[in-house]
Amino acid sequence: MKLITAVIKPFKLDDVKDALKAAGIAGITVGEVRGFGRQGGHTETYRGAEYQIDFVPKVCLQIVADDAQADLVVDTITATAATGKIGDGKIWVTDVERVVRIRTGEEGTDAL
Amino acid sequence: MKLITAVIKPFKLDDVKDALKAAGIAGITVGEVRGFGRQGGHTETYRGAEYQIDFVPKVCLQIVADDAQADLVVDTITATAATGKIGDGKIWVTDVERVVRIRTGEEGTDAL
Amino acid sequence: MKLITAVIKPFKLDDVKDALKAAGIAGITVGEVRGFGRQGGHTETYRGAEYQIDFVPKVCLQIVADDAQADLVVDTITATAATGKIGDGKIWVTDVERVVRIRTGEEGTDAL
Amino acid sequence: MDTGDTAWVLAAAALVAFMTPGLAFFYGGMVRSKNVLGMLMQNLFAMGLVSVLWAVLGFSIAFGGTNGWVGNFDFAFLTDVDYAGLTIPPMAFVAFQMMFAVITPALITGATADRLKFGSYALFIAIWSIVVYAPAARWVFNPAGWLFKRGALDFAGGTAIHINAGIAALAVVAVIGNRRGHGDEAMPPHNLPLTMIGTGILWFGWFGFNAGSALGANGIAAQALVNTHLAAAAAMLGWLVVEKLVTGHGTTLGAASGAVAGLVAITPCAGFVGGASPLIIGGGAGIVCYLALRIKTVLRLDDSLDVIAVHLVGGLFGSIVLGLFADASATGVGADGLFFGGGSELLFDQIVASGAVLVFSLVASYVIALAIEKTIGMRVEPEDEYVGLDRSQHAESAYQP
Amino acid sequence: MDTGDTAWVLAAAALVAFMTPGLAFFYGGMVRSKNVLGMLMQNLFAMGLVSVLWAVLGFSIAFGGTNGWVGNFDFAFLTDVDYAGLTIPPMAFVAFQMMFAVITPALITGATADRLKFGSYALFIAIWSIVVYAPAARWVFNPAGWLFKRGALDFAGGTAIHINAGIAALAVVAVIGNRRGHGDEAMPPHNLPLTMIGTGILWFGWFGFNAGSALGANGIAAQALVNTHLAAAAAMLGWLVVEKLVTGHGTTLGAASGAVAGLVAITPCAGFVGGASPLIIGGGAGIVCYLALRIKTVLRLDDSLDVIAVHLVGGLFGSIVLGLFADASATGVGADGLFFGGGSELLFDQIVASGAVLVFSLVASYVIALAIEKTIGMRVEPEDEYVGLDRSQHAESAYQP
Amino acid sequence: MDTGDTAWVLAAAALVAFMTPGLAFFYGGMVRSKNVLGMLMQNLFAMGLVSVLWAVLGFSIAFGGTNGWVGNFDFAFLTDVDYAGLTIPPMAFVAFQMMFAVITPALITGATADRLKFGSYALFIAIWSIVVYAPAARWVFNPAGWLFKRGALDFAGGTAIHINAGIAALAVVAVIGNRRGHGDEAMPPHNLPLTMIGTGILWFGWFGFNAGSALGANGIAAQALVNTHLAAAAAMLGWLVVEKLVTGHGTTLGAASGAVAGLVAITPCAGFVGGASPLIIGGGAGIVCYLALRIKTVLRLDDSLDVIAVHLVGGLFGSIVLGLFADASATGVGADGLFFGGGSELLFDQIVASGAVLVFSLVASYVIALAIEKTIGMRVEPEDEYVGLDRSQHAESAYQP
Ligand SMILES: Nc1ncnc2c1ncn2[C@@H]1O[C@H](COP(=O)(O)OP(=O)(O)O)[C@@H](O)[C@H]1O
Ligand SMILES: Nc1ncnc2c1ncn2[C@@H]1O[C@H](COP(=O)(O)OP(=O)(O)O)[C@@H](O)[C@H]1O
Ligand SMILES: Nc1ncnc2c1ncn2[C@@H]1O[C@H](COP(=O)(O)OP(=O)(O)O)[C@@H](O)[C@H]1O
Repeated sequence: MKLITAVIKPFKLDDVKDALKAAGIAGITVGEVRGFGRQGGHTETYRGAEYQIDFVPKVCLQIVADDAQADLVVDTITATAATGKIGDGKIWVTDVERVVRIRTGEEGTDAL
Repeated sequence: MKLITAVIKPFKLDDVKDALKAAGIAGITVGEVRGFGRQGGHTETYRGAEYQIDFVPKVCLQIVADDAQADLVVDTITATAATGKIGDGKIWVTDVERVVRIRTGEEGTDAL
Repeated sequence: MKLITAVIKPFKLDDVKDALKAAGIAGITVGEVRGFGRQGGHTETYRGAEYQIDFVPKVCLQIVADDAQADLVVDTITATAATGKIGDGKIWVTDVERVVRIRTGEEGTDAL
Repeated sequence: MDTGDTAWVLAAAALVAFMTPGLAFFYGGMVRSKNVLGMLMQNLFAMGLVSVLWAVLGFSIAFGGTNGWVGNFDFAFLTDVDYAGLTIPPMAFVAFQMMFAVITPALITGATADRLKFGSYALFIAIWSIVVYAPAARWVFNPAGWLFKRGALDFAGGTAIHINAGIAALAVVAVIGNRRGHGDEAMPPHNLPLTMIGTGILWFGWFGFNAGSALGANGIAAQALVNTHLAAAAAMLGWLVVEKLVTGHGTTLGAASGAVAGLVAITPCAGFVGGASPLIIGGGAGIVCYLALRIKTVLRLDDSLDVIAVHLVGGLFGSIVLGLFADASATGVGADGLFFGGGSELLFDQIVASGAVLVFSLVASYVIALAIEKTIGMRVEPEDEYVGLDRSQHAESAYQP
Repeated sequence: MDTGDTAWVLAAAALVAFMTPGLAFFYGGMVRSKNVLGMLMQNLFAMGLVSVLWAVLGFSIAFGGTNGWVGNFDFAFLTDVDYAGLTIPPMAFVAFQMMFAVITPALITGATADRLKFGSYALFIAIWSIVVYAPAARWVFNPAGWLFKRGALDFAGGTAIHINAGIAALAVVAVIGNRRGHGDEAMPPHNLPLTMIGTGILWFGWFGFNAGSALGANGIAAQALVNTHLAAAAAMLGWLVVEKLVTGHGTTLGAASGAVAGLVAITPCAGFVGGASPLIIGGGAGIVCYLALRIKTVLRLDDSLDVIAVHLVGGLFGSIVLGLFADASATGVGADGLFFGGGSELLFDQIVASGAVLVFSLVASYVIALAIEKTIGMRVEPEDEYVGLDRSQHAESAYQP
Repeated sequence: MDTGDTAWVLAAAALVAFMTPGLAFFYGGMVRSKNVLGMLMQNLFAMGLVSVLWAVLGFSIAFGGTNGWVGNFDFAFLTDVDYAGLTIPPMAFVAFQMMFAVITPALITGATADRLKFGSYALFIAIWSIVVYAPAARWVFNPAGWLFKRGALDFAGGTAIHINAGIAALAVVAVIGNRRGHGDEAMPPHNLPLTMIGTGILWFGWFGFNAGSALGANGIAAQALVNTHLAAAAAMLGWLVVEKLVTGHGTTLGAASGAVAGLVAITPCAGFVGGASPLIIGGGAGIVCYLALRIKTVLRLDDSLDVIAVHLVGGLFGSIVLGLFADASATGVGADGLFFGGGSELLFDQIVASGAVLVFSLVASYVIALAIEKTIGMRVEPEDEYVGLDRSQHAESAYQP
């Protein structure tokens, strides 16, 4: 199995979720994060004091998928989450040795 | 070493933490996440407009453990976090090449 | 490629970000987390009722880097994030099979 | 008709009306984030339903006719309302009393937090405000009321509002049981700044609640305003001293709770005491109400947000010590308590009045709650309680990232 | 000069001034977290700019001279202000009216949420408050006003404030278009407790808005206060019943919206009706305004926070049904509506007055908005809209972890 | 005894009491989330401790006896309070003055944010309110006060409250030093909507603060209310214009800060000016106070939330320009300033009064703070400052997910 982690723009979350659902992906775990990359930050001023804010709000998806589905997941996210403007985000894939569904104790592909 | 990632129901966090503590696990890192899986979402209505909310609040635990302890961690979480109702969550295990304790620079098992 | 995950004290985030920027790291993804480790928790009291709070606010950095840079990232974080007091945090490194830049579809080192 | 008196009573009516949203935020900050809208909605809804019922029927039961126990329908729908001895338009009196009728059932929501079906809650406060609140208000506020006639003093509703709501809360909790996970799952307040906003509004509104009960802009109102503020201040200090001794820290929630306990305790005494009495009544209330936090543990009742300790005990404390500190010379009204040469007669009347309202409300509230529980059920389903009232009862969530 | 009347009108001016921050929180909770400061700033800024313009020019246009349509410059900079028939100092009248002038343009911000350049917004409300609000206020509030003279009744500004702002909102939205992502991207309220704080402040302030318009502490003010509270209560129930039937749940946002709709509808009627009328007017408004939520979908206009449904429709409903429920015997002022033996003459005047203000404001607002759009542009750039007004217009973010 | 005057002063006392919670939210939103309860608690606690001390001793020092500098113990515990020339009950005057005594020490908390031990803070405000505030209030408000007698004008406390608290803040910061990480660690406001709630309440309460100081519902109060609102509006615009020029954006926090600066500056002038003066005083204050933000950088003092720029400079500006704009004909009281034919005599008196309060408070506050620092220590331990006051001082956390 593979763990696909994708950091995308927050307003793209619903589109990506729907696309993955359509592609037969059964589950996603999502977290609010802040990202820093080529997309520059911005300055905020409070009472005349300027603050350089480098981090931009992003959303981080974690999807455990079968090896066979891994590429499908990556391609689906890349297609849906891209806006062509800087800061669209990153996807990375890591190998997963073991997956367990807590409710039933099922392991491996059954656990997905 | 192994990284055990577990997505569980928020109200189970204290029980899981106590169980892991009892099992001799020295550290856990926890994040607020939202999950989407077989457990269906729900609809929310604001001023007559219906919103389909697919994501359910979950909690994501990350535990770096020694290879020997990895299975113990997985079994402890599975036993404690299960309620038998849908949406109990998922656990996945990934291999960790290197661990460092920032305070002392210790590496490997000493870093846990 | 490698995924370096670092859990550090929140007030150290800016220092670590600046140090990594200076070391040529192009991107970081950061999440608000709560950690439990040797650093003990504390008690909070509401209307006479005592609550043992074990989790301490931490910040979790995720950096995908080239194999060559991985050690540099780990060392930079260890140097900058350490305060010498308990609770400074943990760093772990996992292998990454594939990285994609969503905007351009570039893969591998070009995606960083 | 005195325009000055009218101006103050109109302003006071607005201040008391503002207290129910204040109570909503006070309680709302103390529950978990998945229940905050459930709590806000229960209090906001009381402003809707109870106001309408009060205009249609409640006011008439409390102030219509001359019977000592229950009014008639003379003033139903507020038609040709008349009320002897007022220097303000009758409608100003109606408005002022209406706001008391609204907040009293809302006080109960603190005890039953996180586990009431909204429909059952609506039915409960509808019945309760007519069957329990209106008669109790008559007994204590209406000169024709049997407790008023017995000589019991209650300037702004220590009995009819705080003891009444406090004991009713205890009764309803006895019927619906404790929150699932109560005792092992940590349920700390989700937003204490929201609770502080509620505290600020309650303290601000309470000036109208107590000083407005003088029904005029006069010396009694001025003394009542000073008494109210000093009692809240002293009670805050009392609560914090005991809290510091017991837990080692004075807490923000403690300061707010102490202030409210002081406001509750001075409510029956506001227009009948003077000098240093408010400091003593307030200080005492702060200490007594903090210690009363244990009652719910002893009774093994999950009075979630301490309505018993703050309102029942605070109201009882204030109503009873009034029998000691009442001083007719302070404001020219009321009577003299034990410490001011009045013997123990007033003290006795105060205990009788408090006891009467307590027993009546305990029984009536229990019966109403049990009836609803046995028919349509008051308690939410376990699954609904787990996902929270915001979602299960109102299909909403309070916060988005 | 009557000190009682003055005390009430000063308190009422403070209450109405508090409503604009209340409106800011009411709307602020309903937008997304990246736009909350944009919304708060637009409302807070109106308290700054419009107050100054009102003192320099606005008051004089509304209340200077004797012309039925537009005032002169007699009272510019509030120099030697005089106003016939007052029992309060002229400056108290100026203060009270000023707070109405401030909140009216602020009401428009609900419709144009998330997409106005701050500079253009400032220019718009500057022009609008002088060219649209001041004349409309003159026509309806000033005894010399041509609508006042025609016999149209508007106790506290149903036409000049709510219909005026509601139709202006529609006009501006027609010019600047919908939010990007409107219809497919979910934009639920980011902080409903903040909206509830706004609701509590609006309800509290509205007692000053309606009962203060009696310009004195008298029976009319008392009846207006009762009418205001009962209409809000009944409208909350009306809205919730329909919402429950249509969507299966009574929502917290619904209860708040219904209450505000009731407050809007009773505004023109407050001092002219009595008995059970406020319950009927409020209940009706709650139902009608909920159903009016569909108008923006039919018109395919992104009136983001429903200013049309709540303020335009609520204002129209209140102003027109006043022609039915007006009862001179209730407060001794106004006239008799159709249901109280007054025939349909008042109803006709009400429709004419509502229509006149509506048409004037629609045209004038559209022209002003179009002029600004075509010159410096009212709508923010797409990128600025995407990052949110907080950052693009004010270089701030509302919340830090 | 005039019921109208009494109604307004009672309402004003409630409004001023509401300002301290308002100040708590104003400051609370500006600190980091780990310190918000520490800030809210310091302000709420002042409502408790200072009110009790004021009743026991403070009022008597400020208004007892006939000495020009310090009062006697005649009115200790508020026993048989009497005050010449009032048309309101003495207790109404006591209540009104008490709320001023409460908010003044609370103003200091903005400068010492995030780093005071709670116990030391409590000790400081206890001593300060008796030793510094009460005498200063006497000098300026009490007709027997030596500054009052010199002819200095201060309608609602520009000197005794804002200059006094502003310079005391500077003194205490000089003793306890800067926040750890000040200058390199970013400490932006954690919840600006909470700050806006505080701004709305402060603006609303300030109508009572300034217009209530007329001690009656009369023309002076009406003019003071208009002056207060226009000065806040003009100051908001002044601040925003300068901010826009310097940083390129008008900010929400800027609009709120400008409004408060205007409210501070008009405080001494409220009942003594008319016409366009409030617009000029407010506009000037907005600009001057924005530029004064640099003072703390020049002095290398971490006045965390700008008490110096807003309250010290705002208070000095208002008190001094009153010597220019005072116009006896505007309200029939006060005197004529330089611009209104009064020569420079009043200007001189204003400068002397401001200077006297400034020097007295600077020295006395520094001594008190130093004494506490050297004995039990005012500054929290580094570890306690790092985890935040909420946890270290009150064992609480403000928010739960
Ligand atoms: N090396 C990295 N490791 C982890 N996250 C990254 C990395 N590079 C970028 N990111 C995440 O992806 C987001 C977008 O990346 P950025 O470089 O700004 O734009 P783009 O990928 O379109 O060039 C960043 O905000 C960050 O959250
Ligand atoms: N393939 C997946 N990848 C990542 N997280 C998942 C995956 N499947 C489920 N989850 C997480 O586990 C939670 C529960 O899973 P769900 O399928 O709803 O119930 P169950 O596992 O009991 O059948 C989800 O809300 C989501 O957070
Ligand atoms: N085994 C672990 N797995 C995941 N996170 C851990 C682990 N051990 C510690 N952490 C994280 O690191 C933080 C600091 O660790 P702790 O043991 O308290 O201090 P130190 O590492 O300095 O001894 C913890 O709060 C937690 O977030």
